[in-house]
This record gives sequence, structure tokens and C-alpha cells, in this order.
Amino acid sequence: MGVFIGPETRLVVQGITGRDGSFHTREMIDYGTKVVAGVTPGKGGQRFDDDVPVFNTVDEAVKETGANTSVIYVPASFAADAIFEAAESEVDLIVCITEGVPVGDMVRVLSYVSERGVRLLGPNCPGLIVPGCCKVGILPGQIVLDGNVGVVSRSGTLTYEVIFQLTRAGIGQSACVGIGGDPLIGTDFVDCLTAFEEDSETAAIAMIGEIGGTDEQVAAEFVSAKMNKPVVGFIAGQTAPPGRRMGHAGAIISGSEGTALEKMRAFQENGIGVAERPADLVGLIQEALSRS
Amino acid sequence: MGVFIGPETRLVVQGITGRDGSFHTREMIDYGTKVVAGVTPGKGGQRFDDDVPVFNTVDEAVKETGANTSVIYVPASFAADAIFEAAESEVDLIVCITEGVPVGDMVRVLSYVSERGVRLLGPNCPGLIVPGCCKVGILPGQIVLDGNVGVVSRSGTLTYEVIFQLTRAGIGQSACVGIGGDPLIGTDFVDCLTAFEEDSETAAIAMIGEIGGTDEQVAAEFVSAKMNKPVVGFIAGQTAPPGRRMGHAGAIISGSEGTALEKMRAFQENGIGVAERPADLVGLIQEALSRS
Amino acid sequence: MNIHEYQARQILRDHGISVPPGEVATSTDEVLEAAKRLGGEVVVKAQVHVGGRGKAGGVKLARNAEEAREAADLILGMEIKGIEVRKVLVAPIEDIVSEAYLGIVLDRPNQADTIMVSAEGGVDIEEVASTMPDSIRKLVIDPRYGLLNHQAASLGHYLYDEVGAARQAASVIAKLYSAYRAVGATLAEINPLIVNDRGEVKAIDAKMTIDDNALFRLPDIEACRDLDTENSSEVRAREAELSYIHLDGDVACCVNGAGLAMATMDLVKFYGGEPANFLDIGGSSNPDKVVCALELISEDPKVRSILFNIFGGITRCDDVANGIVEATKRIDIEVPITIRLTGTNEDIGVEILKKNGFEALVDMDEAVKTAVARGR
Amino acid sequence: MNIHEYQARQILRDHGISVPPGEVATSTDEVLEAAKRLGGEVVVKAQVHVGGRGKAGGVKLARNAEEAREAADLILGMEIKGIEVRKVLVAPIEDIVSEAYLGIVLDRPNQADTIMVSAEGGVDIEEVASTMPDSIRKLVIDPRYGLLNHQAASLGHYLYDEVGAARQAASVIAKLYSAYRAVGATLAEINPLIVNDRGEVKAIDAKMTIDDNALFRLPDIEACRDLDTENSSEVRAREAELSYIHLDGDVACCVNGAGLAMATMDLVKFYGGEPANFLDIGGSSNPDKVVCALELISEDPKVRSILFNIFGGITRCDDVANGIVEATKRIDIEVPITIRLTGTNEDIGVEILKKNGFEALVDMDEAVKTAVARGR
Repeated sequence: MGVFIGPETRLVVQGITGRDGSFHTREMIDYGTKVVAGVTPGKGGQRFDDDVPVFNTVDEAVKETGANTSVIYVPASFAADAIFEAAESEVDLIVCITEGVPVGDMVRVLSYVSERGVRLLGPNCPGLIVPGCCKVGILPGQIVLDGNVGVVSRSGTLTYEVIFQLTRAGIGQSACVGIGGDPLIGTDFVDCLTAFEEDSETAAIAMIGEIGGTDEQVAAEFVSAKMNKPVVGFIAGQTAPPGRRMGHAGAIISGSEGTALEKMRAFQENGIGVAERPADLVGLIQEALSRS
Repeated sequence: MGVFIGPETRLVVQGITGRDGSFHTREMIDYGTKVVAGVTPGKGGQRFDDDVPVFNTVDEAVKETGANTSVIYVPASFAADAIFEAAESEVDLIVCITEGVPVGDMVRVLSYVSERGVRLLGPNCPGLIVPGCCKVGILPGQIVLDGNVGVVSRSGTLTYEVIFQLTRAGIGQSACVGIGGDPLIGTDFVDCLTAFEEDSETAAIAMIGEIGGTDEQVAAEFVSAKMNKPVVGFIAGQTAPPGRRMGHAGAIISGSEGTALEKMRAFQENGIGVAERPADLVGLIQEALSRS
Repeated sequence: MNIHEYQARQILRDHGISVPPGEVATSTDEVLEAAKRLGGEVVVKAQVHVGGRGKAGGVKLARNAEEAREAADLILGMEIKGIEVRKVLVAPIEDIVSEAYLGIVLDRPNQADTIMVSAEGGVDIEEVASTMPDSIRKLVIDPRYGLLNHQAASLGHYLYDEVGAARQAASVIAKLYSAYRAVGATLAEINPLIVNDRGEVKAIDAKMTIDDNALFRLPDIEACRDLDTENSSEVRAREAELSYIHLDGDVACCVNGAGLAMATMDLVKFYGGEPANFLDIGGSSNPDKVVCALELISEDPKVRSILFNIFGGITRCDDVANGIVEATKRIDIEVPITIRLTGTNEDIGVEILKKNGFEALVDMDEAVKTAVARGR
Repeated sequence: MNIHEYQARQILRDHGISVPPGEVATSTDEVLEAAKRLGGEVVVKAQVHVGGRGKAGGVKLARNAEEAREAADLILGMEIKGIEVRKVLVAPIEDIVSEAYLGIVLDRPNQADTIMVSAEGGVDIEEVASTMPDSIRKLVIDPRYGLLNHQAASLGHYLYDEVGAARQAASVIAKLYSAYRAVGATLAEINPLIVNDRGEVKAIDAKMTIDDNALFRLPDIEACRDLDTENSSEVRAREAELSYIHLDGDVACCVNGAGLAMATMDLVKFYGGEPANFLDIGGSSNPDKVVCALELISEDPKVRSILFNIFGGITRCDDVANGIVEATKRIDIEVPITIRLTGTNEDIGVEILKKNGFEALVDMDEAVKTAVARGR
């Protein structure tokens, strides 16, 4: 198995008949992901694209098809319900793409998934991909290249950018994971770094953070304390004016906490090479790989 | 240590300044229980009977005095709050004497105490006593006698009756535990039987049940499956008319479940000697002790 | 506490559940008028707190208002399982396409609330449970999260294939759970939950049992109590915070604690007597409770012997002794009183009794035997 | 979304918290009349969404209505941290015996809501946190059980020795938590929470931040939004579901995704330019969003170069390309446009652009460099 997903991943798509759900289901199938079921309440019994069976509930989908992973493309007002439902159905991994989920919902959801021992990725994340094998979410399959660099990022499209630049430089990825930029998320940097450290396919890791919160600082300390594999990083938002919101609810500079400068310093102090531009990650990774 | 309490018990009394709380605090102190603190919100800083320090919160009481056990004598409307508070303060055992606690409150309370790994006895129970050592609750100390019979009961005063008759016959007790007659309680028959089975001071057990629910049936199966020590039993409510409530909310005959007859049969089928009258328990226990 | 169907229907309505109209009536004329207002074709249903109304003839269909009046004439005043019918519910007849069962109960083994649904509605759930157990789907509610939306949705889909009905049912389930929690219920049933010919999901019959211990914070629900359907002695007992159930024997029992009270009744029977009541004066007793208890007993003409069996714990023997002395001064008791008194403050209690000419026994069996013998 | 003090006070009042009276006014005459109604001795407070009002002169005491009018004359129209004051709150002066701090915030590291109290109120909590950190008591709320009564009681006792004040404070804490949850807040502060000379605990100043993502289910709260205090471009952007923040530079950026947008701005700066804005067109874009984005940019007179940086994922390149074509037909754009387009449906998008005379770059650094150069 790769990081969190792999050839044994059997995917159920929640919201399979929606605009985004249907588009990305086809993309995932084309990439080779085993999409075994879809869920749209009221459309149980139908088939998506004359192929994937659709169920009214995740529970039925899991029981009938043996799905072990769920991906969520439902509107924000139903996203918390969808995560609860997936968690109760006993899948191992839930990937929530939906953005705009109220944090008040997430407080309850995170307590529930952690109690049930289910891994949640997101919400408001692009999902994850193991190049040449399997993708869950919305990461564009054509930009990745099979290789040995783990990519983990709080951002969506900035992740694509970094992957794209690595691939253009001939540097392949073992897995790319977008953890999402919301203030409350499931899987965090430390979870992903732990997985990459244990993953035999991964030789070095690129970590992409942004302003707001202290997750990057916590991750930096984890890297120096617990990791043997080299990690390099980039922080977006160096020019963001203090106190202004930059789209992501998580990207708020509050007082002295969470500035790009602070995070970059935490990286440096803990042995994480810091890229000034996304493009500089390529050189840093090449150097890290040559050392390891 | 005895069953659940012993010489190392350090007790905090919630509702120490109330009518029942103050009366029974004096009784417990007279019996030798180490009452180290009391709690009455708003009376923090005072001393009960010029001796026991009173605190506003259980948390303070535990931190200041090292209390490890709590007993609750507050009115029904505050009982759930009192249990939550005791559970959060990290005592090991909570004994709730209060009767009339809404079951809707208890549903949440039981989930909370079980999560925190705290033992709750009650509500609506007389508490427990280890003869000659320590008592927590309202069991009259003068009726017990130190010995090797464990008594466990869903009832209050019927427990006293059984203890009284054993004592008059010269049969002492290792511990007497009243688990309470409400439909939702913390510690149940099986918990007490487990403790008695493990307790080196206990040679035989008298179990007193009543109509309603299926706890006695579950306990009977446990006795035959897991216990080596002899158990004898009595069920109150043989003459209770079906479908009428007999004071305890738990004592309702619903459908075919929970009649005295059914419970007595479960006892017999699982090797538990059944007494027709409370007085008959004496002979049954004597016989059991002579066999063991 | 049980509440009537019409009261339960109102609670459901207050929580947004679709319930057909209906009126309560206590006379045939009221039923006639109600039936006219409701369009004539109605069902007349006895409002009593016992099951099996239908089989007992307590539910009748009427094609017009006059038939409704005739039905009411038969139902009002009839006795169902010993309870006189004093009220009926008059409701229009719905065009029923399908009948399902929906219930929420306090689930003692799971220490949680459990929702049960079955597409086999309209009959007793006990019957469904025994004949078609697989048709019942149960959901134990985690009290920490409450009923989650997807859980209600899933039960809706279980009941109905049609998505509109499934969604309506999910909504009814969520609202019933809100109602159940808001009124401190230990049972809430909608049976049948119907789909009518317009595809609407509606609650036809409703039943609720309220936790007595929750009533102190729910004055509106306490007001649902129907004192007419209760024994007046039992009503007075409850007001005095006693637990009293009238029975048919002649040995009156006055005991502290429910378990001991039941054991005392069992022992009365064991020694050849018949208990006249169950009477638990409870813990923390004050002398007034004992006075009320003796008043209730003294009003039962069948009673030929009175037995006190008091084992003091939180109840103090001196309080009970004072109560007995006080009560016997106020009330003229003509039957023998046997007193067993032991436990907390026993010495003081016995002293009080002696001073006032009463004897106190210590042994329960002896006291019961004596009381039974004195009642012969 | 931030709401004004007077709006937060109303929410507290709706949840049963004792808040002194107060009136909002937008003119000196209104302030005069309000002050008269409130008894003359009042405080006049600027209603702006920034901290440090007091230091900036935005809060003034008045001994009578005429003084209030004079205070309002100074405050209305003044600028605090670049925001013009258009409204003031007029409230009577309370006799304050003690000032405490009470706040509830979304606690990211604990993934829960946290209550903070301190007996050192009336100043910024950041200041308290740095000067007297031990005076702050924190309580992380378990979302599964909510705030438990004993927890609120314990915080009340922590704040006040006097039992009456402690109980009132516990009640305020419980009500503030209800309010916080009901309005989807991520911050709710009462600072100061006072005890007045009659021993009453009251909320004097109130501050709330609402989770934008929760507003869809709270139309009443959405209605609190003060469009006057926001940049009109930003208001229009929000209505079009764009994230837009106006800045002072000359290179306009139009990007999909917040992280990439920030990285793009960083790169503009890296290559010697100054970003004119932050603009995230988000995921699932439709062509209309791009049109609105270009409209907003074209209205900024400082802009000398426009840069699109689109990496298609859930956003499709063809949608963006269509938007650009559509927008440039509708709006007269006079500055150079540089487009970087790659990812989902890239081929179709590039094809559309080419057909309409636009060039598309693939490399981000190259695109940023080009856009910066074109803006010179």
C-alpha cells in the first residue's frame, strides 16, 4: 500500500451524481482508481455511467461492495452529515473535498471520527494521489510522476504547482497529499509526515504550508525530533498584510502567531530547507535526495 | 482494600450542608470513614462541624484534600451535574444516593462516567459498607457484622433487612453494596459479583433482586459462566400485580420480561439457591458456606 | 406517567410532525358536533391509558356524524380493562396506502434511547416482534451526538422505497426524537405512521410515557395528567410524595422503600394474608407523610389490619414514630396496628411509641405473622 | 464576519444575558436625543470593526446629553485605523465595582471551543495574556457534552468570591456559550463583564466574529453585515463568491485557490512588482466569476498589468478561458493581460484563448516575470 491509499483501495463516492462528483468520478476511474460504489439519497438502485452502482446510504454501499474508502463531493450544508455517515459505515479513510463546511459542524465531526478511529482527510482539500496507481479527490492525474518524493500541503492548487514543477524537473512522487486549509481538519502535517517516514517508497518530503495557525511549527518540531528522512518546505503568504483574511479561514494572522516569517524560521531551526519560491523546492529536493 | 472502598478511601461529600448530607456525614465519620472534604457551592471556606473543610467545587476539594471517592446527597434536579462534576474531578468512585434523577439525565451521565473510567454506584442507592472499616452512603452501620458474605442488592431497605437477618444469625459480611433500583444505574450486579469473586475476604454472596428489567437474568448467567464462589438469591415482588408500578421506576413488568418468577427461574437454572423469604437466605448462606 | 393519545398528538404537532386534525369530546353531543366539523366520516377512539382498545370495542368508524354519535354512545362510559372511558378522540378517516411503526424507547440494556421502525405497522409492536422480528430495524442513539441526520435518513429509506416518503419519514423520526427528549419521555410511539393517497406521511395514533422524575421541570407536561383516570387515593398519595397502589386484600402495609414494601407484601401472602396495598413512604420521610399514609389506609373499608414495616436508613425511626402518634391522634383507627421498627434512631422511635402505648417489634417475619393473624 | 458591538449586545440580550440599555445613532442629533432618553450621563462609542477604539479616541464619556452630542460630533466621521466611523452606540454609564473578562474562541490546537475568563477585565486579553497569564483560566469544551453546568459554576466561583455574583457569572457563561453556538461564532467576548454597585453582573462591551461558512443557515446574522464598513469591490466579490482583497500595488492577480494566490503575490514581489490585490476565484468556477473578477480589477485605476495564474483541478481551464474571452468582450481592458493556464481541460482552454487572440503560458515564474515587466 502507498500512503493512505493504494491498489487495495475500494472507493465509494458520496455525491456521485452531482456536477463535481460525476466529473471527478470519471477522472478517478480513468486514472485507475477502483470506484466500487456511489451514494446519492433517492437514487439507490441506479447505475452511474451504466457501471458504478448507486446506493441511498453509505452503509448499504459498504455492505454491498466492500468499499473501504469514501470521497465526499456533497454541498457544504450536507458535508458534516456525509462525514458522520461515512465514519459510521466503517470505511478506513474519508476524503472530504467539500469547501465551506462550518467549523461548528467540524468540532463535532472531528470528535466522532477520532473516536471511531477513522482517518479523515480535509475538508476543503484536493485529496491525495499515489502516482500510477490510484487517486482520490481532485488532484489532476496528468501532472504527477511516479517517484520517491512525498508531497504534503495545506493548499490546493499550490500543491499542483509544486507537483508540476517537480515532475517537469524529472522528480517523481511517492504520494501527494493535500490536507486542506481550513482551521479544523482531520489528518494533519504530522500524520502525513509519520506516514511518509514509514513508507518505503518515500526518500524525501516536500511540505507546503501557509500563513495562519501553528501547524507548520508543530510539524517542524516533529521533523527534528522524530524523522530521519529529509524534509524541505515552502510557506505561502510572505506578502500577506497582517490581519486580513486571505480566502482560507485558516489563513488568518492573529497577533504574533502564524506569520510566514515565523513558520519559515521554525522550518530553518528544525533542519527543514526553506524555499523562497515554489520553484526553489526543486533544487532543495534534488539536494536532499542526493544526500540521502 | 475491600470491595470498592476500604481504609484508603478518602471521601468528599457533595451536599454536605444539606439535611441528609449533614446527618449521614456524621454517621459515616462515626463509623470510621475518612471524610476529608465537603462541597456546597457558595459555602467554600467554611468547615463542617468545625472540622471537615467545605469547598465550592469538587475539583478544589480533590486537589486540596486528595479525596478519591465522592458521595452525593444533593436534590434530584442537581444530581446529574454533581455526578458530572465528580467524574471530571478524577475521583475513582462516585456513590449517588439521590433518588428521582431523570433517566434522560442518566443516559448522558452514564456515557460520561464510562468514558472517564470512573465507577458510579447508583443513583437512588443506599451506598456500600465494609463492616468495621468504612461506609459510604446511608447503610446503617449498627446492623452489619464483619465476616465473609458479600451482599449485593438493587433495593435499599430490603438490603438492610437481609444484612440484619444475617447479622442476627451470626453471619458476618465482607461488604454490602446497594446498586439502586433505577432503570439506569452505574455499577450493576455483574460488576459487584466480579469484585466479590476477586475479593479474598468473600466466601459466598447473597444477591437481592426485584421485578423489572433483566439484570438478574444477566447476572445469573454470569454466575454460572464465570464464578467459583457460591451465590444465593432473593427476588422481591412475587405478589406484585403485572403492569403496575411499584415505586421504583425499574420495577415495571413489561410484557414477558422481568417477572419475579422469571428471575427466580433464571437463578435456579444457573445454580443460584433461591430464598422464598428474606429469612430463608440465612439458611441458604449457611449451607453455601459449609460447602465452600 | 402515561398521557392520552390526543395529548401525545398535540405534542407531536408542536414539534412539527404532520398529524391529522382531531377533537376531544366527553359527551355524545360534543362528538356529533365534532364529527360534523370534521366532515362526517370519522373514527371515534376511547382515550384510556391501556392497550388493546380496538379489540375491546373502544375504537369505531363512522360514515357520518350521526353514526359517530352512536359510536360515542357505546364507547363513553364503557370499561376497558377496569378503566372507565370518559373521553373520546374524534378524527377524520385518512385514506391509508401503507402503515408503518415508529417508536423510541429507553433501552435499559444499552443504557440509551433506541429507535425502532417497521414497515409492518398498525398492530402491536410486541406482535410484530414475535411474528416478524426481522421486519424491525433498531438504532441505538449515542447520547453524546444525538440522532444524526444520516441515521434518520437511513431509517426513512428503510421504511419507504419512494424518496419523497423516505424523506418525510426521516423528518418525522428526527422530530419525534426531539419531542421525546423535550418532554422527558421513556416511550414515544407512532403506530401507525401512514402514507396517505396523496403521498403524505402522517402520524395517526400516538402514545407517550413520561418519566415521572422529569416532570418537575416540565409543568406543561405535568398538566397532561388525567386525574379522572387515577384512583383518588393514589392521586393524594402522589401529592404527599408517597408511592401507593390500591389492591384488593385486607392487610394494609406501610413500608419505607419499594423493595422492602414488595418483600413485605410477598411475606403477607406467604403467611396466608392478602395485601391491601403497596405503600412506600420513601426516604427522608417527615411525620406528615406517615399521617397521610394512615389516612389513606383508614379510608379503605376492606382493611382489617395495619402493618408498619420500617427499617430506618435515610428514614429515621423517630420521624416515623412521631407520625404514627400524630396520625392516630387525628384519625380514628379501628383496626389493629402492628409496628416493626428498626434502624436509624431506633431507640428514640421505640421510646416515642412506648410513651404513646404502642409496642414495636424487631423481627419482620414476626411482625407480618402478627399482622396477618390480627386481620383474621 | 465581524459584527458590531451593538449587534453583539442584541444577540446576548436575545439569549437572556443582562446588558444595559443602549441606542445606535448615526448623527449628532440622534445621539443628543438618545442621551436624553438614557438619562444624560452616557458613553458614546464608535461602532467599527477594529480594536483599539478607546486609544484612538473613539470612546468618550459625557456627563449630560449636550456633552454626548459634542462627543458624537468628534467621533462620527473620524477614521480609526483607516475605517470611517458612521455609527455610534450611546449607553448609560454603569457604576462599576469590578471588571472581568469572558471570552469563547475556536481553539484550533484542541479542535474545540475554549472558554477563557479572567478577573482582570477591561483591557485587551492579549495584554492580560502577556502581563498576567496566570490570571486567565481556560476551559476546553467537549463538543459531545457541551458546557456542563458544574463547569460554568466553577468558572463563576473562580471569577467572584461572592456567591451571588458567582452564580450570575455562571449563568452568563452558559448563555454566552448558547449564543456562540446559535450564531455560528468563532469568537464571542464580553469585556468587561462587570459587577455594578447593586451586585448585578452585566455585559458592558461585546464582540463577536461569525464563521462565514455558517451564515448560509443564519439569515438573521447575515443581515448584521455592515456593507458600509467594507470596500465596495470586496462586497461585490463576495456576492460573486470570489475572495478579493484590495491592496496598493499595480500588478493585479487573478488566481484559483488561496494558497496559489498567496504564492503568486509573493512571487510578484520576488520579481520586483507589487500585487494590486488578492483574488481567489475558487473551485468549481463558472465563466461568470471570471467576468466579475476582471470587472473588479479593471475598476482599480492603479492596475498596470493583469496576471491570470490558473492551475486547473476542480476549476476547469476551459471555464476560465471562456470567462476571460467573455469578460474582455464586455469590458474595455486597457492594460496588458498575462495568462498562465494549466491543469484540467488545459488543451481546450488554451485552444479557446488562442482562437480569441490570447497567448497562454505554462510556467508560473515566467508568467509572473512577464506580468511584472509589462506593468513597468
